[in-house]
Amino acid sequence: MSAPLLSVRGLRTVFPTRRGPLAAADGVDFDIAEGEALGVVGESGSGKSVTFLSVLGLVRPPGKVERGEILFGGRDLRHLSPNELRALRGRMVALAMQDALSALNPALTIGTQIVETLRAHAIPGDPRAEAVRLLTRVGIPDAARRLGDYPHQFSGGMRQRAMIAISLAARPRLLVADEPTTALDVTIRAQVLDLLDELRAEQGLAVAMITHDLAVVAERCPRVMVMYAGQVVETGPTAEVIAQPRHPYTRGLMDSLPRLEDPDRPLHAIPGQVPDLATVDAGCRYRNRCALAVAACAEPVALAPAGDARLSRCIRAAEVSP
Amino acid sequence: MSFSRVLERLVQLPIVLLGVSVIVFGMMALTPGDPVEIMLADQRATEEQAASLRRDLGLDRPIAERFVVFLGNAATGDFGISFFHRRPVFEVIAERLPATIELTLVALLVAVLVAVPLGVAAAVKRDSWLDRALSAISLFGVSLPGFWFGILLILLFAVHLGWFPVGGRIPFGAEVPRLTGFLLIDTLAAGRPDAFLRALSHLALPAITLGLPTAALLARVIRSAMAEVLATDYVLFAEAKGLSRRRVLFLHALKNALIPAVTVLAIETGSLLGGNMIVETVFGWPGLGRLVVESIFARNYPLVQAAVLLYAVTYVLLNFCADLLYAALNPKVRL
Amino acid sequence: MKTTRRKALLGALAAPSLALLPRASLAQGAAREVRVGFTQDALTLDPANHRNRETETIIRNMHDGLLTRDAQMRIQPEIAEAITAVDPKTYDVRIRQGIRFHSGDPLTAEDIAFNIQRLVKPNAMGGQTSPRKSLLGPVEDASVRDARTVRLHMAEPWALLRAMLPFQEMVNPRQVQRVGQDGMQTRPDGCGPYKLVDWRRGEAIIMERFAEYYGGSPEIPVAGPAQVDRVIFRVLPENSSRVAALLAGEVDIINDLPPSAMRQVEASRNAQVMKVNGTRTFFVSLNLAKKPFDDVRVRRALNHALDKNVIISRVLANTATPLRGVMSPDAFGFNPDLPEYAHNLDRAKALLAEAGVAQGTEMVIDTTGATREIAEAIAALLSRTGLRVRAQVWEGAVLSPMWQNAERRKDRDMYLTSWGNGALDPSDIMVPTLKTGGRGNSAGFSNAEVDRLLDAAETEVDQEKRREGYLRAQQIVSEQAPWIFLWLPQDIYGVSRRIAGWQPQADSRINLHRVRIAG
Amino acid sequence: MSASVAEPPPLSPTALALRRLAGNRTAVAASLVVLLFVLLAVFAPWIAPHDPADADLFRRLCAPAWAAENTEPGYWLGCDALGRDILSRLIHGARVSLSVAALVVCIAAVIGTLAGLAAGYLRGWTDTIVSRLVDTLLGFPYLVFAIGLMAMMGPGLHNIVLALVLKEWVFTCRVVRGETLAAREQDYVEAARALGCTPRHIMLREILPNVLSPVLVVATFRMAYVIIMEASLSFLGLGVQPPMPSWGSMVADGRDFLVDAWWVSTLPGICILALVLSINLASQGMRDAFDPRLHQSS
Repeated sequence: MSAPLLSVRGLRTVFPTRRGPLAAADGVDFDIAEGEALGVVGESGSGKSVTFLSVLGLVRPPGKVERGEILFGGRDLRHLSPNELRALRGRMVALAMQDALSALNPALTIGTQIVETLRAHAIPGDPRAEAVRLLTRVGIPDAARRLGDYPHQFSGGMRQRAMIAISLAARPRLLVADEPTTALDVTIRAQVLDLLDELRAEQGLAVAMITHDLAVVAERCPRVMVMYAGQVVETGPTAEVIAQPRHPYTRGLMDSLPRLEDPDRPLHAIPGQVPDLATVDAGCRYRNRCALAVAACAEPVALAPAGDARLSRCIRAAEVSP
Repeated sequence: MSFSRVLERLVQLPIVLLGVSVIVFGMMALTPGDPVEIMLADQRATEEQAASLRRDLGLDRPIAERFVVFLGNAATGDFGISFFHRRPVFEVIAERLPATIELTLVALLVAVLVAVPLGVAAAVKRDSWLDRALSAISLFGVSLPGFWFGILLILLFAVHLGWFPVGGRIPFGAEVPRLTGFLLIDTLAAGRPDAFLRALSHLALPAITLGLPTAALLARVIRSAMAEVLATDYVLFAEAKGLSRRRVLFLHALKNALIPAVTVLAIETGSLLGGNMIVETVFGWPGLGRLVVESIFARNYPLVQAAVLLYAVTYVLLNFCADLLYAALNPKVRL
Repeated sequence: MKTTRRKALLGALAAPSLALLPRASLAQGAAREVRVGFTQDALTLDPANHRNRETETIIRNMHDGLLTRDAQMRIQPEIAEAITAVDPKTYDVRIRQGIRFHSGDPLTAEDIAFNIQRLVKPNAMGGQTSPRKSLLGPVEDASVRDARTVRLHMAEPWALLRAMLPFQEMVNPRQVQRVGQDGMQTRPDGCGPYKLVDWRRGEAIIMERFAEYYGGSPEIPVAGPAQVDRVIFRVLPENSSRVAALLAGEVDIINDLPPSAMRQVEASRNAQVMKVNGTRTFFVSLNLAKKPFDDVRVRRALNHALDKNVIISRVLANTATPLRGVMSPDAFGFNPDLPEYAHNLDRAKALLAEAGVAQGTEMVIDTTGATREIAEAIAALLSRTGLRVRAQVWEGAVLSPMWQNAERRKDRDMYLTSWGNGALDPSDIMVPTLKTGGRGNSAGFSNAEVDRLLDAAETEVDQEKRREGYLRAQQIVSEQAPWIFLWLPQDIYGVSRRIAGWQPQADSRINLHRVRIAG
Repeated sequence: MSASVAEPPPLSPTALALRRLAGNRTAVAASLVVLLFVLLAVFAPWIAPHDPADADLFRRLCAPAWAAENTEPGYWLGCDALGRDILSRLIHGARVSLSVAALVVCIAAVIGTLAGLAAGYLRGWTDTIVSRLVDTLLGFPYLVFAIGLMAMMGPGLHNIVLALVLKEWVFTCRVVRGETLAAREQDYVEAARALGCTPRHIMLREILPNVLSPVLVVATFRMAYVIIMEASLSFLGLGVQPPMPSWGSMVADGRDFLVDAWWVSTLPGICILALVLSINLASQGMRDAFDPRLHQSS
């Protein structure tokens, strides 16, 4: 396999709070290959968004990236000057957000918001024509006329498509999609996900699909990464992880989801709450809710191999029942 | 802002004007002291002379009749004769109005030039020393009594340092033919840059005194609006698109942050126009504000009534503009 | 800041402002120009359509009158060469020849008759009666006797004619036709030494030299057209601005120089202080109709109690002349040997005790904002007798009508006020303020003997007999002491050393007919 | 599973707000300064070193103690144009400013609250009348309104209070009407109406308690404005009658002596600034504590 497009090692992003520094992402390691679609799953507050914001260098002060290596195309983004990082954003790594209505500037037309991206990265060709092409490509009818419209004049689905068009305007190589379809109703959701797959295949685009919806990951992402309390707890090929979870938390996640093929199966919620990240200790952070918890879990647990192309942060990974 | 709201505003104007004219007429009528007495104060006018003057000015008729006559004339734009200048009130006001408008506009300019950069800087560097400094300055701005601050500026910058003239609108050797009554325009129209600078130096201290409280209020509004906008998704998205910091700040963020600021500015213009008599008195500024105060003391009823109606109209219209501007700037609100 | 350093600073203050504005003084040098920092703008430029001293001061430089007054207040001929009495009710005025209006029209006897009629006839001024009608007393008409003579007709003999004519200025009747009554407000056409260039309301009135000026009154030296090219009356109502403008060389003459700023002007190198006895008598009117002021001992006690010299020296910085009576020392018929109420606190307390006025009795001095500081100073000084005296501030528009009406002033105590005497003749001040029922008689003073003397003097032609009557009347008034006699403020002007040929005048006129650039 | 720790008794919203206010150091400091002024005003006669009305022309414009010459022993802040002790007049001046401000703001708050409640709850013609009156008064420039009234009634403390109250009630009324309109739709009002409570009861017992905190916040902000307005009126000569000193008139009196005796005008100005600044700081603290979302009224 060629060198990964994005490789993150030991990423630690901290937010100072009155109760002490809170590590929203603590020791996160993962890779994304060229053109790959990686699913990133976890409850809200598990650090999925913060991780990728750290990659983009968009962590809002007073939060900051304390430690870690972010290699993109071989270069460590943390050593780049602000200008170099800025030139890279949108050109190399792009962001797509959950609700296009809040992601698009209400006071500017869609056309302006596309053209400015093209201009920012000096994309050759007539920006307006390119804008029309992009909008048409994402399936917006009569794109030329719609350039002058404002975001609130688009329907939910159309707006989401427009945003994706804007994100991909500068032909990035990695798209960070932060809950791209959560705000959409089901019918539109499938269309947008299909669009993403088409664009991925067409442009060799890598996608990091951040979602709390396991179904989306199962369907669209060959590989998945599960995060809990700021740490990566399990990664591996999606089918295998679903069939054979190697971490109690992933197991818990599976149990709390209805199954199409077994509709009347009882659902089990995971007891207890996520620990307070400001006061958490070095041991496994899931142990206060884990059925398999033992004394040894209090010791720091590394993300260790657990089978072919599979990693797990649990010393009893093998004993997790399917 | 739906059409019915526009209609409601337009209906509101005559009611407010009627209300204001009733109040000001009542106030003037009930005020003791007889303008004719003041005009003939210590001269040797005979009683008969005073009576004929009272007849000329129509003061001998009962209040109710005078009010009806006043309303009738006001509707047609005739506001009667100014007792002291013995000239149509409209003419006297028209002469003094440009001075007040020019001072108010320059004061607003001062306010905006101070408030926007300060507000944005404080929002960008939240809770920094700059942010705390801004909130301290803006509190000072709102707490300063205008008349005292004006006197202090005169004492410091005009009397002791001599950097600025003490009062008045234009120094000598800088007279220019009156075109619009706005000195900054007339001096330029007359091709006199030196006169323009001298007029500007005369405007400086009064405009700062008048503009500071507005700057304080505006800076605070911009700071909180800007802080709100900077935390939004679309600013994050704009940065994620790789736009330059300047473009993100001044186009994406500021454009949305200015919406509340513009409405505050429109309303402030109304209160500035109506409230600068103190600054005009302290700086000897020949504006409408000072004229109104003098007219109240001299019981020059027609002039006071006309001026107050003028203020009321401007105030209501400016509030109306504030709504229009809010709608125009904010595409989400369909006009 | 130590005073010595303060003086250095002041000297320094004058220097930089001068240095900062070299262009201004240079510009002045080029065009011979005189600027007046004036307290108020003119209300109108039509000499017949106002009752305002400041307006007349400005108008007087563009319009001459039949007679005028020189710096020593002596009445001098101007447009009229001579005025002779044909009989006690008729006077003939011989008109000087060769006088031209600014528009070039020659001045004729018909013009003078028109002016007199415009002033005295009812509704003769554009459908309204001129507010200056009563300043010409019983004069009721004027007719043309020949090309050089106008005859004035009066309803009854009037000794004040010559003293009051300087208050009226002549306009060009053809201008009245051309621009109409409204136009006269802003487009004057007089025959004075300067003609109007521009009137910027509330800011300044700019006049320029009238080359064909007939020269004005020959008795006022160096007759001839004006010796400067431009004169500007600059409106600076704010004391501090006026003073700073003078020190900065922006203006050459300022009126109403506040006493507190005199030291500052004297300390400066480029300006000096000029003072002249005013014509406005200040007094505290006592309400004779109310206890305890009906008792003459109380009134005399109050006069003794007030140490007016400390007010004159400390508050007015020696810019007023103490008075024992009502008349100004410069006026006709002034009585120099009236009894003096010297400051004597014990005498005052004794008189008060004798009159049965209890300690701590409350008394109020009514005043307006303008004279508030003086009123509070007087109240403080009078309180030293054990009375509790305080000042109460009213608006002028409320106060003067109240004190002119016996009914409305019945429960008031004292009233700090003043009365002007522009004609410097007892008839002009004693009749309104001390004759029974006079318009200015706020004290409600009524003395049969004084009334008889004043009435006699009104129609007496022999000046010596008039003087005798007035001396006796002043004697009675001083003994009855209806007022606390105060002082006669001096008009204080700040004058730049740059100009010469001008002096302040008691009637507060600033006539720039003879002014020139010094050196 | 972890037992929940015994929660302290639930605090009433006001108590909670007060605790938040106490946490805000600047607001507390400002409130102390305001308290100091109040004490000065209340105990003025005993604190002031001299009788504020005692004039002696020989002490005219004597310099403050720190000046090198022309000083007068015992008159630390110097004397005014009539030789009266400036320090004593400043202390008594506090009495005028605070009493006017307190009176105006309280009366205006009561009137404004009642009018706002009526307009907000009863709607219909009461609302139109009140709203039109509010619009009209807002359309009237504040200073001209006050000067006109003062000219009508003549200078004096009670006249100033009346003149300012006639305009000030508008600000409380506007806020209360807004809050009442919102409260009217709440369920607890709906419930009260369902229980057959009389409108008067609903307004005074149900809605009023919820409206008090914004009224309090508006009142404190308006207090700062009223103090400046009273000083401005005194500056124009329409203030309280002598010998009662008002900071505004003291500034006006000192205007002609700016060059020689700058302190006569400057010191009262500093007092006005200090009092108004601390009131603003305290009210900002109060607003953040009581009602963070309330936009600071005009």
